[in-house]
Amino acid sequence: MFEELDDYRNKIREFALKEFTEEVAAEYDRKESYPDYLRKKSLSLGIVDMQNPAKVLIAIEELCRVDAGLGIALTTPYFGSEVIMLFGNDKQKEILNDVYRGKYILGLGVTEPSGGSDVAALKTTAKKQGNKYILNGSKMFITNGAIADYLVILARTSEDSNPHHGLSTFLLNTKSKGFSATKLEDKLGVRATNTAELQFNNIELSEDDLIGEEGKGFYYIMMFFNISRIYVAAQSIGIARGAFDKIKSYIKENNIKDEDSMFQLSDVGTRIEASIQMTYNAASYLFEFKPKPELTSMAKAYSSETAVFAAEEAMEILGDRSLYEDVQRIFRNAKIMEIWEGTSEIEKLVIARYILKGE
Amino acid sequence: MFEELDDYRNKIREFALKEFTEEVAAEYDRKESYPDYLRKKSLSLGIVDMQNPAKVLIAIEELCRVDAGLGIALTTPYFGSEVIMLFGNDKQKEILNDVYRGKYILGLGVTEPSGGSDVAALKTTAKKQGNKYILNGSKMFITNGAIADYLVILARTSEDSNPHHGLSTFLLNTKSKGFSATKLEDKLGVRATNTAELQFNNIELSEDDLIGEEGKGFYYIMMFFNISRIYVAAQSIGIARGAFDKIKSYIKENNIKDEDSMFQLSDVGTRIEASIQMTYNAASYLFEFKPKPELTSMAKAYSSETAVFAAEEAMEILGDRSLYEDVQRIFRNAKIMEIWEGTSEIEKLVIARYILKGE
Amino acid sequence: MEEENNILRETVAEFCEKNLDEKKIETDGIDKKLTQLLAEQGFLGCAIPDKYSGSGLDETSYEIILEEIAKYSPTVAMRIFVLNSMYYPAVNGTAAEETLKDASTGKINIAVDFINKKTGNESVSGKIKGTLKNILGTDADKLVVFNDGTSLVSGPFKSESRDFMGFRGLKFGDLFLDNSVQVLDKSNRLSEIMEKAYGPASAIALGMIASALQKAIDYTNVRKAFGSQLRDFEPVSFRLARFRSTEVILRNSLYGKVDPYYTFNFAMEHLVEIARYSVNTHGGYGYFKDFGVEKFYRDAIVMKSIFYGTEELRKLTDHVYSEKINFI
Amino acid sequence: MEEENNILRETVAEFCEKNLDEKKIETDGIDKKLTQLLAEQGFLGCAIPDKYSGSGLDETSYEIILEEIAKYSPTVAMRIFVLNSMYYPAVNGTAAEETLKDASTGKINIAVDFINKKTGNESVSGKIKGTLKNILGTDADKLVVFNDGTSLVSGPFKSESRDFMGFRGLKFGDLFLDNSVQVLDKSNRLSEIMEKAYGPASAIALGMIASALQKAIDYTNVRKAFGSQLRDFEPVSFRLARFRSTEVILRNSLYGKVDPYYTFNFAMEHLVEIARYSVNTHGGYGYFKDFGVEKFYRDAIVMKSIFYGTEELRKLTDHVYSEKINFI
Repeated sequence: MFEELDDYRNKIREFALKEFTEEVAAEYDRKESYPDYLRKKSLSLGIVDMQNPAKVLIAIEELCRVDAGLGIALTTPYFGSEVIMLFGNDKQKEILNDVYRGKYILGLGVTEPSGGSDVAALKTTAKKQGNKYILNGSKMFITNGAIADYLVILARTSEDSNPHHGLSTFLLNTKSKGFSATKLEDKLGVRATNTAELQFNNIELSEDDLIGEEGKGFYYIMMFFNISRIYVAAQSIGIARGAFDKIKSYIKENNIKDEDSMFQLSDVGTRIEASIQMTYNAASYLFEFKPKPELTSMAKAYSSETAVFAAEEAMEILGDRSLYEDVQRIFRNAKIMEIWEGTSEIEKLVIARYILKGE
Repeated sequence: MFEELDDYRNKIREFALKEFTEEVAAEYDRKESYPDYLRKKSLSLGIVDMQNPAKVLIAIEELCRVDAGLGIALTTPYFGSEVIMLFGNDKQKEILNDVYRGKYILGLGVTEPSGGSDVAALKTTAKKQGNKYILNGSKMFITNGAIADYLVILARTSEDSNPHHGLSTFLLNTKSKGFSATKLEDKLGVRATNTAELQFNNIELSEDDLIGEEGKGFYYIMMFFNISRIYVAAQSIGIARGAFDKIKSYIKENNIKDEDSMFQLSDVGTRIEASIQMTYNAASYLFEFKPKPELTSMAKAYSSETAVFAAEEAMEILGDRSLYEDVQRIFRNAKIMEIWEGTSEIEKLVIARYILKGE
Repeated sequence: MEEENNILRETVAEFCEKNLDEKKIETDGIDKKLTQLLAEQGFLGCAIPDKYSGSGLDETSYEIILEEIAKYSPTVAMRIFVLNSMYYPAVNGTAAEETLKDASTGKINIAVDFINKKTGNESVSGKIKGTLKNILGTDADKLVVFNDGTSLVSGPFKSESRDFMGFRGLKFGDLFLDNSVQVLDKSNRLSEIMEKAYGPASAIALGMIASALQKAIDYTNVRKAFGSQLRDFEPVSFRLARFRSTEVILRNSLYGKVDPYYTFNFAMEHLVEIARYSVNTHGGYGYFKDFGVEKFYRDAIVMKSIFYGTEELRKLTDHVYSEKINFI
Repeated sequence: MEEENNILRETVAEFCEKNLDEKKIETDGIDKKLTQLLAEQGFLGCAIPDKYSGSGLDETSYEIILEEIAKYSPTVAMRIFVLNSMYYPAVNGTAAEETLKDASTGKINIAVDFINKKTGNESVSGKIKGTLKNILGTDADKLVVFNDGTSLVSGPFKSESRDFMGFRGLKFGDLFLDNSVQVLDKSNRLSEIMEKAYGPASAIALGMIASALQKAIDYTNVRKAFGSQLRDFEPVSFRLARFRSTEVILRNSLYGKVDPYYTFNFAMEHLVEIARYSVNTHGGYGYFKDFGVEKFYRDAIVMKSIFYGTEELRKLTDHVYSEKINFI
């Protein structure tokens, strides 16, 4: 499934090396803004092909390998699209096509200020009034929040003793009255991506804005996370490989031969290899519609820790050289991998649950 | 390559569960002796099929999962056979066939008392005198050393400034005059296997006993290690899975639900999954005659550390329950994985060398 | 004070060097003669008051003795620990405290069932019946058990010894009870006794760490590989040097002013890793009993498994979260 | 003595609470007013003798100041460290020691190029020319550089500042030299100076560890997740409790009798892990500057990267292998 895509992989790598120069990467990192021209360019060159998940995985990996801030910025305007693809109505799918064509930017609003990983505890409501839903509440740490044209939003549509019930997904036009987004600044890393806090103040949604069935939102989102986690694993592998590239160059350029450095090189290389094998194995089940969520969670948890490990090793091995912008940027970008799309803590609970169920 | 062998895997598992009862495993562990009746039984039932390396891998894994002492005892009478298979003459291959049929037990003598992992430093000599070679020296930690009928021996046949040159492999009949073996006792684990120190005192070898070409022994052995390491990875996976089985049963039987235990369960499971993916990936290259030694070394180093990690976790999670023979035996068996067929330290240097070469 | 401690340390080390052959102890156990010797030197009941024929030493002296003895024989250190840190507080102040005299002088062997933590064998009308599995010290004359309360069972015991992975010199196995029992306390005091024993338990761990590590360092100084000394192979020597930091810091914590909760946690967190790596350092030799290294790895994992788990971590965590932190 | 130390600790903490706004310092740097304030309080030149307008405090007091300040502002602690532990020993006893007066009173800024370790810019006939990259403190008036020798370069400097990942309040960037230079010592003294600074460097690391960890513990006490407090989620609280052990043990080592080689190694080994996990504990909030957590992670990795590597590990290892071990 993946081996045949070597040419595609090379094409992505070339694009990233050409466009994600140190100057561009440093600039967007410094000014913490979204590189929209690169999004457009990537679309015109066919860099992102959302119809082919294997290609998406490879694109994410190779782009993030060169710069994760720009890499994620380019592959995230479609964030949440799987929810629409799987459960959306025709009108929503039309909007999705415009997203794919670059006309719109999409985003996904699940996390709330008080909620974090605890999705079922969310407080945003979409109360039905006649044939409308009235959306109220707030969302936190929403990628593309302040630049998206549309957002897939999870909100509570009815009270239920089971907190997993009564949640629904909507496709929200950010031009709607009552919507406001505040860009969150001073992130540690991935600063070319946009992150925002959202406020919903009596936003009117029509029944057509509901994605799929009412009350099934929690399950749609969990299903989505099973997909998106594999993409975070790919981001992580990209970052780890980027750090590894720096370590290898440094060792070669300085003709380093001491055995302790060789051990560090070997440890990073081995962890990356393990991340790759786990991720591509989990992805092959997922993309053949036979998902094994525990394998996806393992791949995400392990790869994200590998990204952080590799980035820290690069900092330490390069010592004072690590203070240059490129390496320290890798370090700052890596950390979010362990946090978003389910912290490592959440992944581990998911994994344990499946392990015990699987017997 | 491996998925189609599920039936075979089940057959091995059944055999191991039936034959490697707690009583048998504990008995051979306690008396530190070789279970020859099980070797014969395993051959008669077709448990070990040396013609099919994928099957060997699976057999090792499933046998060691139930008990590594017995599992290794049953899969190691063929140790060194690949050297003969690849480089041996007809007479030697005939002997090998008898090994496969269970008539003889084979072993491999490389390590020396002063040498450890430093193969090229070996001191055993096979000096040519006329059309004979006179073997002198000693070997250490030789598996099957005191029970083998034949041993593949690495010895120095000529001095060379490059220590990798001038080494040759021989097939030694242990009934030869001048051969003596002393069983080494009080091993920490894998006590159903036989380990010995060998002495060679002016043993006469004929030219027919030379395996392959004179002077190429080092390379034959390195090639062999590239194969045998994958089997150690499989032993390690077996041990880790055996430990994992104990952890899972304990958690279920005692209805343990605390999150810290779930984390430990998840960590062990994830490392095992990584070991499996790396090992089977490396094996698929190896068994298709496109070996990638760095992947094999990664698989060996990572899986062996996983075996030790899983065994220690089982001890700690089970707490006082871990004092029962079965779990503590797993713990004692695990450690050798990091030591034999190249310590983790050696593997890491091999990995680093290939990483730097591969660019 | 410090000088006194150094003299004690040297005295104990000399004694150990002369009298403790751990390989023999692992095979034959702690025999009558050795027990007698330990009692004569005042090591056996070192932290038990004079009036019970102990040496009445302070905590620091007691821990020095445990540390030094554990370097040579974790088994012997564990026997002393069980008597002084578990048996003594269990019987002290009860009618059974008179047994301490015989225990301190080595006339009787004692055991404490701290492994099972809570036995299901309830004592009924002065008798206790049933099987007690996994007893460390099946050769005991008196045994403290914890059930709803804390009780003393009097031998002789019918027992079946089994091989034990760690502390092999202590007889390990199952007891078949049909013995008289005496309630020492209505509450199960194990947890409280264990908490007070954090320092001494850490001292044993420290001795094991010091000894395993020293063996590894010594080995790297004599062993050659790939044409140079093993110590010149930096991934190994760096790691051993870092372990030495750990050892020195642990020792300073133990004998310094650090809360034993922290010292104990620190000791347990590092014990197994250092013992394991000492085996690694020795290559194939590390796997054989003769080299005296693998035993530390066995003892280490047993010690961690029975002394340290979720329960102890909960105690530590409660301790941390309830502490007043002098920090704004 | 201990009481005095506690009073000093409280005094510094009060000062920090009132005067150190690390978020502002990260953006604006350490301004003249703050420098003045630090000098007035005697913190700036705290370990420099009175005769050079320093406070002449002992090592312990100096380390307490660094630890407490680092809890609030690693940047400020680093500035004090560079002056007292690097600049002072470099110029002490040389003709340049008079510059200490202005440095201790905050009249001039100083910097020490300890990052490059050895500059290729050799001084020729009283002048030094060329570019010095990666200088922490481009706003310095005087700069110590290490090449074949140890030299003092006098400003003003032409410089270009760049963003820096850690210790952001210190101006970081490149200097373009065409300045007068004065040889302080014919040998490169960096390594020797660094070794003597292990204690103070550990004090900064300790302060960072304490502060990052406290933030994480505090957060787990207020944050709810899945219907209960985050602290009830044991994998998190257990880990934080273990980190507290590390912190307490490190503090005891630093102010106790532990060889600074070991303390420094221990501090460097744990600094990044604890800072990293503090970020993790805060979830998404940990990733944003506002919460004041991610900065410890940045500073931690910078500190480890520039202070600790193969060279320091070699020193530690030589130290361990050359030590006489009191163990038979």
